[in-house]
Formats: sequence, C-alpha cells, structure tokens
Amino acid sequence: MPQMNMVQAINDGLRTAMRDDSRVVILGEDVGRVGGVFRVTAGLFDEFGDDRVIDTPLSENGIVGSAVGMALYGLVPIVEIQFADFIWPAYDQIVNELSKYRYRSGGEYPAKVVIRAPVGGGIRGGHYHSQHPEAAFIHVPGLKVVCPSSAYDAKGLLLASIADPDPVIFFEPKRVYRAAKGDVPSGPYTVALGSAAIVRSGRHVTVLAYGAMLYEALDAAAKASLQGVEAEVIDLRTLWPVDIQTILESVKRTGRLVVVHEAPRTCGFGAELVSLVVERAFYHLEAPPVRVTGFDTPFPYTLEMEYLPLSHRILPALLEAVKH
Amino acid sequence: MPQMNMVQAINDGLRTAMRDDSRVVILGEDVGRVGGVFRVTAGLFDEFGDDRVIDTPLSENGIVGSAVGMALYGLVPIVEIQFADFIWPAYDQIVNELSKYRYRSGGEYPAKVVIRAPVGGGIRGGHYHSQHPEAAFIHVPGLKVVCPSSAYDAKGLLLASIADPDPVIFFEPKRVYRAAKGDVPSGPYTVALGSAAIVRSGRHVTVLAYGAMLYEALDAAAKASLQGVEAEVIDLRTLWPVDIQTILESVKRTGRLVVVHEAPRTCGFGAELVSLVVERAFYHLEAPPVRVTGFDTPFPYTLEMEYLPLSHRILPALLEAVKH
Amino acid sequence: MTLATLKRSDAVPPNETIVRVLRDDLTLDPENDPKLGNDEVLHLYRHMVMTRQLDERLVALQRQGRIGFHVGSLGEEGAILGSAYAMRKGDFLFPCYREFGAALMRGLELQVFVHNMFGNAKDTVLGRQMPDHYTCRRVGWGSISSPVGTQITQAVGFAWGAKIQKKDVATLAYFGDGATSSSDFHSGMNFAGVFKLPTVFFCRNNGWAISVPVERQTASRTFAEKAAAYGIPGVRVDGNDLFAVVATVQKAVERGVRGEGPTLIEAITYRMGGHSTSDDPNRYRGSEMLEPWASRDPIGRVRAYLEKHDLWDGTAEERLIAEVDASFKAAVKVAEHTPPPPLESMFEDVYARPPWHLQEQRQEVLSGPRAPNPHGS
Amino acid sequence: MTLATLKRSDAVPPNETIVRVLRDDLTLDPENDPKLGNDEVLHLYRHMVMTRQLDERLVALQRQGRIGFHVGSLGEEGAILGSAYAMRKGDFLFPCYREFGAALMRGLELQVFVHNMFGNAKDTVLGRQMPDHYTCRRVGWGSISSPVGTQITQAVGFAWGAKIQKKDVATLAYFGDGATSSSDFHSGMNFAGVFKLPTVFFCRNNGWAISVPVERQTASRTFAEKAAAYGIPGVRVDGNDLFAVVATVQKAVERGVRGEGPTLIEAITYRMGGHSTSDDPNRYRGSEMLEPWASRDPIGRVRAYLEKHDLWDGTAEERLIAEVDASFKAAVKVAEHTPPPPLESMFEDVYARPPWHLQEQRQEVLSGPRAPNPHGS
Ligand SMILES: Cc1ncc(C[n+]2csc(CCOP(=O)(O)OP(=O)(O)O)c2C)c(N)n1
Ligand SMILES: Cc1ncc(C[n+]2csc(CCOP(=O)(O)OP(=O)(O)O)c2C)c(N)n1
Ligand SMILES: [Mg+2]
Ligand SMILES: [Mg+2]
Repeated sequence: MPQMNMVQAINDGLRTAMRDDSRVVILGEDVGRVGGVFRVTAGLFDEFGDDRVIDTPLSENGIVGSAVGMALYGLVPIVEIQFADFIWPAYDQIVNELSKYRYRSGGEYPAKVVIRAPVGGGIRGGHYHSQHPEAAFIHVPGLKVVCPSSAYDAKGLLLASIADPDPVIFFEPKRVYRAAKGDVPSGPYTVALGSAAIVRSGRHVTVLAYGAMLYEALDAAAKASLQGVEAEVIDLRTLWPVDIQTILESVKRTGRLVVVHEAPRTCGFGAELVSLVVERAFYHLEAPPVRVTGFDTPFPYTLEMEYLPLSHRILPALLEAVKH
Repeated sequence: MPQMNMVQAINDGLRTAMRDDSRVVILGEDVGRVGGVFRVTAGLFDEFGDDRVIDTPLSENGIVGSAVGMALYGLVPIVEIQFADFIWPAYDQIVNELSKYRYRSGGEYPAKVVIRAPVGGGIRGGHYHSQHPEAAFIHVPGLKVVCPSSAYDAKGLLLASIADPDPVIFFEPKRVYRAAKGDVPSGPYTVALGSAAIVRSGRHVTVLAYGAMLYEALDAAAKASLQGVEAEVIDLRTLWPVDIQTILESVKRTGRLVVVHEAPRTCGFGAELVSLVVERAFYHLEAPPVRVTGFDTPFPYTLEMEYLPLSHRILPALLEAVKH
Repeated sequence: MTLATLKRSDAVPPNETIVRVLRDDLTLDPENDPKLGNDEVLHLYRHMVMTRQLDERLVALQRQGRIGFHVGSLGEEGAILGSAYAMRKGDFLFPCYREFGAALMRGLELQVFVHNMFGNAKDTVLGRQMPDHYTCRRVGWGSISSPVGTQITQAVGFAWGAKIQKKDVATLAYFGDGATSSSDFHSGMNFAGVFKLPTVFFCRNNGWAISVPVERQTASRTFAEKAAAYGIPGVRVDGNDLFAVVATVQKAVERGVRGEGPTLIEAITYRMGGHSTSDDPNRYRGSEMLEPWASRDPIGRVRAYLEKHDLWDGTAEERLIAEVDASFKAAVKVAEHTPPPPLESMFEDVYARPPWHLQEQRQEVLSGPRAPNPHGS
Repeated sequence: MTLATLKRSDAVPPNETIVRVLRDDLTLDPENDPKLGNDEVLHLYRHMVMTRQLDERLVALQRQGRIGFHVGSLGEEGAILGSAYAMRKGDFLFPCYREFGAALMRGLELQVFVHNMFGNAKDTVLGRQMPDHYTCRRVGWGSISSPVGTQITQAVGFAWGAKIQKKDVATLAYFGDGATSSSDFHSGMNFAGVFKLPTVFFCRNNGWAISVPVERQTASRTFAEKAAAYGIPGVRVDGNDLFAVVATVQKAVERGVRGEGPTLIEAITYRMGGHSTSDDPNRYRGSEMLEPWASRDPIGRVRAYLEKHDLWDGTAEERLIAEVDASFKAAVKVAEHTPPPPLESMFEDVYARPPWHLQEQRQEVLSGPRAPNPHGS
C-alpha cells in the first residue's frame, strides 16, 4: 500500500472523487496551476483542466457564494479556503445560506458543498495563519464539521464528506500536513462521518482530541503511562455530529474526562463536549472534566508553543484527573 | 422617575452619551431621519445632525470597517446592525480586526466600537429576523458581550459599554423592546459590565438566563414555587466576561444548575456556562446541569413558540433538577 | 452633506441613455421593440394587474392580523414581470423578495403561494420562513432569503455550474439599489465578468432602501455604470416601460447564451408603497415625491396601449379583477383551514437525515408540553 | 478560457492614459512634474535603494532560518516610496504588508523594524504577529494585518473620523490588485464616494495575487476604471516612475483636502520576486515575463536621472550600500540578542485590563511547565 502524508492523501482523495464524478469541481485561490499554497491540489489542474480546477478572484465571499450556486444547480463543489483564518468574509454565505438551504426550501434546494481549510497553529503563522475556528461552525445547524488527524483518515473522511448529502466543513490540521504519514490505499474508500476512533485504550481517564493535537494527547498519554496512568485517547475525526456513543461509553468506563483543542477555551468545542458528557454521564464522573486548550487571546507568533495545548500541558491534566 | 420601555431607555442612553461626548457617533442603516426600524435612534438625527447620526449604504462590512477606522482615529462609534442576523457580512472585520486591534498593535491602536443589534425570536421573524448569535462573539478573544433584559439595565449597560475601553457587542432582546418597562433615571448612570443580578432568590436550583428569556425563567420559577421548588434566577446581563463569582456562589448553595438561552444548543453559550460550573463547583453539584435552549435547527417561523425555550419548557427542567 | 441636498431620487430621471420603447403617444420605438404578440402583451398585462390586486389584498390581510408580513411590488410590476417574461423556460431566476408576481407568472400556483403566506402545513417550505419566502424549483425559481444580496453570487454560481456541464441555462438575479452596496453584488459581478457567465444582473432601482435614498447608496451617477468595474456592459432601462424591460432582458440573455458574458441592467422604477407592511414611508418621504411617478405607472401605460388597440376595456378589467378576487379568496379560505406544520417538521431537512441530536430534540418536543399560545406572539 | 489565452500581465501596458513623468531621455514631462528638489529626489532614491538592500538581506535571513518570514517589495519601490512621500505629515497611511520601505522613510526606526522581524521582547507588538506586521502610530502608520483588504474600509473610517472632528487629515490605503476583489474594497470605495472622504486608494497593480494573474482578478480592462462604480476619479500611473507617482498622489491628496472626495490610483508595476519567502514563482510564471519590466526598474530609472544631473555615482552608491549594510547588521545583532517577549505579555492588551479569565490563564501558564522547545516548530 502506498505511503502518503496528509497532503498527498487529500490530493489523492480529490483526484479519486474527480475521476469518479464529473460533478465534482474545485475552486479557490491559487488552487490551479500552482496547486495550492500547501500543494494539496497539485496536478489536478493538469488532469482535469481549468473548468474543474478553478483559480478564482481573491474573494472568499464570491467563492462560497458561487459554490452554493453551483451546488444548487447540481454540481458538487469543493472549495479551498487558503487558510481558515480567511473564511470569515464567506461566513454570511455559510451561516445564512449554505447551512439553511435545504431547510428553508423544504428540501427543494439542497446545497452540497465541501469547504476545505487548513487550520491550526505551530507553523509560525501568528494571528492570521493559525486559527482553529470549528466552534463557529459546529454551532450552526445544518453543517457537518470534520477534522482528520491521519493521512488514512484524511482521504477516507474527505471521500465520505464528498459523498455525504450535507454541506461539510473539512478542516485540515496543517501542522501535521507532512508529518502525519502512513499507509493510504489507492482508489476509493471512506471513513464514515460521525465515527470516532479509540487510538489508545486506557482505563483511568478519557482524552478527547482531534487534528494536530491528537499527537500531543498521545504523547502525554505515553508519558502518563510511565507514571501508571492509563489514558484512553479518542480521535473525534468528525466534530459534528460527534460520536456521542463512543465518548460516553469510554467516559463511563474511566470516570474522567480531559478535552484538548487549540482554539480559545471560552465557548470552544470543548465546552460542548464537557456539557454533553456531564449531562449524560454525570453519575459516572469521578472528577471534574478538564479542558486543555488555547488561551482566550489572539494566536501569538513568537510564543505559539506556549499558547498551544501541547503535551507538556496535557500531561499534568491527566495526572491531576486521576487524583480525584 | 420617568417610566420607559427598553427602546426608550436605549434611546435615552444614546442621547445622554452623545450630549456628553462629541466623539460618540452613530452609524447604520435607517438610523437617521427615520430613527431606526425599531425607532431606537428616533430624534437623534434632529438633535445631532447627520454628521453624527449617519445613514449608511447597505453594507454591514462597510459600516463596521468604517467604524473601526473611526475608532482608530479616536471617535467612539456606535454601530447599529438592523437585525443581528445581518451581522455576518461584518464578521471578518469583527473577528480579525476589531477584536485584535489593541493586541496586534501592542496597544498603539485600541479600537473602541460598540455594536448594537436586536436579537432573538418571538416576533414572527423566521430564520433571518430571530437569530441570537452571542456564542460566535463570546468565543472571540478581545470582545465583550452584553445583553440586558430590563429598561433600566439597558440604559445603564449601554452607558457602561460606551465608557468601557474595549469593543462591546450589545445585543438587544427585541421581543421585550416594548414590554420591558420600568423606572429609568434621566441623565447618566451605569450598570457595571461583568456583574450579574440575582433577580429572584431561591435555594433549590440556580437558573442562568438573559435577555428575553429571563422573563420566561421568572415565569417558570414562579410556577415551580407553587410546587415547592424555589429557583434562584440570575440575569447575567454581561455575557462575557461573565460574572463567575455570582454564578458559583449561587450554584454552591443550590447544587443544581439550569441554563436557558434561545440560540441553538450545540456549542451555544450554555455549554460554556455548564463547563465553567462543573470545572469549579463539581463537588457541589447534586444533579446534572440542564440546558433549556433553542433547538439545533434554523429558527422557524410558524413554530417559533415551540422552538423557543419558554416557560413551559423551563418548568419541567426545574422540577426535574431537584428530583436528584 | 445634508439629506436636503440629496435630490436624485425625487425626480424621474432624464431621457438620455435610458432604453424606452413605449412612447407617450403609445407607439413603440422600433429600435428596441421586442415585437410581442397581442396575446403576449395581454398575458403580461393580466399578470401585472393580478400582482397589484394581490398586493393590495395581502396588505389588507396583514392589517387584519391574518398573515404576519408582506413585502409588495406596487409600482414595480413592469420591471418585475417584463424581466421574468424575457427569461426562457429552463432558465433560472434568483429572486430578491419583492417578485412574487413573476413567480406566479412562471407557474407557481396561487394556492401554493398563499399557503406560504400563511406558513401552514401545505406551505412547500413548511412555515419555516416568513411570508413571501416561498420557493419553486419546478419553474426555475430560487429559494428566497432575507439577507440582502446573497442571491447574486448564487445566481452566478448556478449559471457557472450549468456552463461547466455544457448546458444552455441562463440565470437572472433580482436585487434592489440597496443591494448594489453588498459584498455579494461586488463578488457576483466580478466572478461573472471574469468567467463570462450568462447571468443577467437585474437591479430594480426603486429609489429607496427602506428609508435610505439612492444618493446615500452610491456616488455613482447611475447604477448601470457600476458594470464598468467588472468589464461588463451596463444598461439603463425605463423600468416602468414593460416593452423596454422585455427587450432589454432578452438581449442580455441572448448575449449570455452566445458566451459573451453577463449584463447589468438598471431598471429605473419607484417604490410607490412602504418598504413592507412593517414600514411607514411617511416618516421619511413626502407624498409629493410620488407624483412624477404616478403619471408613469407601468400598468396604466400598458392599459392605455391595449385600449388604444381595442384589446382591453373596463369590462375586461372588471372581469379580471373579479377573477383574481375569487381565486384569491378561495385560496385564502383553503389556507386558513389548513393546520400549521406538524411539530416534527421542525427537525426535518436540517440535514438529509436527522442525526442523533436532532432525533433526541424531536423526541424532547414531541413528548414535552406544548407552548401555551403557539401561534401568537 | 485557458490560462494560455490570458496575457494581460505579461506585457508592459501601452502608454495611453497612463501618467508618466520621467521620460526615456531622462527629462521630466512638465505637465505632471511634481517639481521635486534635488535633495528630495536624492532622499527618495536613497530610501528606494535601502528598501531593496534590506529586502535582499531579509530574504537571506529567512533562508538561514533566522527569521520566519518576509514579504518583499522588489520592483515596487517606486510606487511604494513615491506614494508615501506625497502624503503629508499628520496624514495616515494604512499599509497592506509590502511597504516597510515607506514606513522607514516616514520615520520608523530601522532597529524597531528589525525587532519586529525577530518578534522579540523589544518588538513594539511583542512578537504577537508575524514578521512585517509592525506598527507605528507616531509616524502616521497603521497596524498591519494579513487578511487582504481589511485596511481599506478602515482607512476610509479614519479619514471620516477626522472629517467629523473637522481635522485636516487625509489617509492612504495601500492594497494590491488582488484586493480589488475583496468586500472591503467595494465598501470602502463606496462609502468614501458617498461621504466625500479624503482617502487615496492606492492600488499596487503588480500583476499577481500570489499565482493568480490580473486577468483572473477582473474582466475590467484596468483597475482604475473601477472608480466609475463609485462616482470617484480613477487614475493610472506608471508605478515604476517615481516622479509620476509622487505627482499623482499629491494631486489626490489635494483634491481630498479640498473636500472633493477620494481618488483611486492604479500604480502599474510588477512583482519581480515571489509573493513572499513562502512562494516559488517559478511554479507559475516563466522568468521571461520579468524581462520587459527589468528594463523599467524604478530604481535604475531614478539613478540614471541622478547620474545625468551629476547627483549620484558609483562611489555614492557603494557608500550607501555599505551604510545600509552596517546599520542593518548592527540592528540584527541587537535584535538577535534580545530575548523573546515575556510569557505574561501573551495575556496583555487583549483587553485594556485582563478580566478574571485571562488572569487565571496567565497564572496557569506562569505556574505550569514550559513548552520543551518554545521557539522552534
Ligand atoms: C444584509 C442585510 N442587511 C440589512 C437588511 C435589512 N433590509 C431589508 S430590505 C433592506 C433594503 C433593501 O433595499 P433595496 O436593495 O433597494 O431593495 P428594495 O427593498 O428597495 O426592493 C434592508 C436594509 C437585510 N435584509 N440584509
Ligand atoms: C482574505 C484573504 N484571503 C486570502 C489571503 C491569502 N493571500 C495573502 S496575499 C494574497 C494575494 C494578494 O494579492 P494582491 O492583493 O495583488 O497583493 P500583492 O501580494 O500582489 O501585493 C493572498 C491570496 C489573505 N491574506 N486574505
Ligand atoms: Mg430599493
Ligand atoms: Mg498583486
């Protein structure tokens, strides 16, 4: 089986989908000849032509608005937003239009769009090349939100996202774009939306993580293990609708919950995960849930490694959780 | 003391601030001669002229971008967004610019803007005249978020918001714009940002609410009382930074928490409130916290009273909470 | 600058550079005559009258508290029906919110429309949106949304999608003068220009965006000249001249279909009523402002033309009005006797299939108490 | 449409309708001559050379891994320095991200700039933003942000604020050809037009938005003509002609100050390097595309003019470069020996005073473990 990193796996997923279905088109800034600033669309322009791999003017609002229109017609547009930080000019089209189209038209106009965007810090991007804005999309009814952590999942979740009838926001953790390598089957396969993966089993504490921070959670879990604390690490993969069953089943076993994400803590996805668990597994919890997250500040440049919820901050949370 | 409804109180607050400080200007759609579609700016155009009460072109992006520029110069612009549902075209200027200006410029360019927007359902507004989008602003570091429920607080919080050095998003619960009436002192006074109000004392369960839903919480509390359940109802008033002390102090007494808001449940502000409480008062809680909220659907037109977390849905939550 | 010095919207604009066909002497200028057959003119006229009649009746229903809202088209019927008529079957129209008359003419059944005005169980959008936010894919009609301008980029994307699939579909986006300030106008025009898409940008310049006059909307002398920014042609047409509107839109469609790209059309008309039933225009404009426009009423002009050619008279008019009245009353009766949408419909169509959390929430509502006063505020 | 048929950015545009002053024979066209004194030309020339020298050195530092990023101005120095020079003391410039040379000329100290490139404790923005995102209110320089276009509406609002306070302040917004597609361009131009604000919209048309050529950005023949959409004048100027740029911006400022409103200036220039140190332009453009522009290098043209007037020679040039080199090396040395910003600075300036949650989070960091490898990725 070929070895690929996440960039290659997503590229392969896009190619697979485009070969399979002529309704699939890609649009975004610099996605064409140059193949994207992270090279995720490399080679697709040459294979599919500029009717289907479309460099657009510099307007996220225009890109997403047009993609919604294409979807209404019946295409399956895949939008690349160059960095998730630049998605906000399109937010009105996403919140007020894309997410509500099927509902507001009584099912006459489903609007199937996949919006891909690299997210997260750790690449020295400062405020504007590091945001991890999933909460602002999970809160919007009608959207599905995905964030893979491995090359295999990235391709499989992407193909599932393209096949899914609903609009999907597909966040790609750019810090591990090249570091997350592994076996990736050629040809089509899917990783089902809505299913999390237990990537490390343990009985003392449940850790929920996704994207680049999964690796930090795993690193912390390995270190905790040396101190006798066995953490169960769950890679959420689909952020919404989240795999509530897997989460609850694990927390009911461990009685302890640690949630990790890069985004600012306040009103972040961690708050939802904590709430879901306390609402549904209150009497199983033996300790207060802990959120290890980015801070409530803009994402800083020089101090980014102190901002991110890396292993050194997750480990104490794991050790602390089991003390109760 | 004059009796005013919330529209009149906010109008009076605006007039007070504008008389007091020539740097205060108002801009928005239809805020001028016609005095706003809800008449909140009525009479201000005549008193202060169209240099300071400015009807703008139809562009929320332009309004907020210009307001940020005015604030950088040194004015104190108050933006009216006609309905909170239409704030999204300005979201990029709010998230990427307004909220980060002081930080990213090392304090050289604080950007003081107050953005007023009517929020919430119950006026037969459907998807696009009913949204209650506080979560998308509370999640953004650098913003303060306010939502009054009474006429007195509306004026006092508005004047505090204008005087505060940070950008403030000021959400006005339009369902009670006219119904929320009371004594409102003439002249300047403030209600401090960051302080909640215990509007009904009780020892069995703590209810957190704000805006129009406060009245529903109070109604449910009155009914619960008839059944022997005494709910303590806290009006948050400032949503962020929230008055954590008042909340914790109450929950530690009651041991039970119910959170009410109109916005969709998932990743709503309720999730943050629940998380804050379980993180800090875990061992005081005697029952799982409950969220009574809008559903995870777009805001519906005909069925809006079934969508909203009204008294009939809050009451069972109160009764249920004390069963544990 | 004071509002008093802003006068552009007060006066009917001068003749120069504006496409006009129906002359004051009721002859048609051959240069732009769309050569409509008598039956076509009659068809359009009937729909203009019907639109106005319905507008009046819907406003009355709103005043009586029987429907929640209406946004009418008084004075703009020529622009709205003429433009829709010029689009071909198979083309798609992306409405703003003020064009129900065009939807009815394209084939939306009156009953379906009236169900929407009541937001009941038979409303095709299940009472999820406000009145006037119906949809009708079958007749090439989009889904209506309140946020100003958002349909513009979507109309462009729809035409683009068809073009990529090598299908002959043109689109038309309706929007007002206010919407030209929106981000979607800018992006939509720009993308359509760059990719040469067959979209007709149809700007109903009716003088006002709620209370904001066009002088406050832009400093450009006309809306049509905004086309220059996007390398596409911009045309001004007398929006109260049905024939001129039909001809101008037809040419724009032909141009698009030939692969020459989009066209911006500024239809000069006037909003004779309030912005919507929520608005009182007397707060911001004097009724004398309506006078120059009243004499150029789009319906009156076509009626005079028809009467001159002995194609219409008072009896025909009365009969038509009686017909509209009867069918509207019948439709209202049915709609008022139709129950509200079922509770569970609130949770459908958010996604193709309700995920676990919506299944739970549906269950919560179905097994919980009902709102005491569910259909009043 | 294929990219192969898109040729506009390949060639130096024709002469018509473009303001040019410095002729090929090195005389100045009197029609638009800004009448700069010799000292002024020398001052500007020195800064252009300094800018280019610093660009080269910063790119080298980035290649060596000593700084994280740089976005340079190779080939655009005439447009950047000429425009900044034309703005008055007390006016405010709202930078894009490619104009550090102008900030230095306005008075930003080299050392302060270099601290920013290292994001250290002496960086005035405390290493919070990427390199090249410095600020300097003192010299009328804005705060730099990456999102394309956002500074445009802000420049408009700033001028508006001053106008409301009856202060004589003009603003200039720098942006690229790509930014003309942004929502902020549209809103900023429109608002400035309606409210007649003294803002100069300075579009550096450098042919590219990363890999996207101007033909993909708009179908309008020029960027200047976009001004028509907003009822304001649009001017094209040879951005590689320092004299023409100074004159054009000066006129725009004078116009604004007279209360006549904004001006859009399209400065035609060319991005001779990659988009930034993260970009490899060879992936999307051949080096032959640079040739027509190399011969019109903005620095070379001024140097020829100065040499013709015996104001400059090789010795002077060498001395200048040596000076730049020495001061830059010294500044780098200081910056590299300056520690990173203190941990607690991460929590300051989010609000005027840290609320309880940030106080807690600061405490959490200060008392928690340090990141093992805090300043590498
Ligand atoms: C983005 C947005 N902002 C504000 C509103 C409120 N609003 C509804 S219609 C309208 C005026 C629209 O004017 P115009 O585009 O000229 O259309 P007209 O109503 O005249 O047909 C406004 C401001 C809205 N619906 N959407
Ligand atoms: C809103 C937004 N979208 C995308 C980007 C990524 N990006 C950075 S610079 C750039 C191109 C800008 O081109 P132009 O405006 O011509 O300026 P230039 O770099 O040529 O000076 C892009 C797409 C961004 N910074 N902001
Ligand atoms: Mg209008
Ligand atoms: Mg450029």
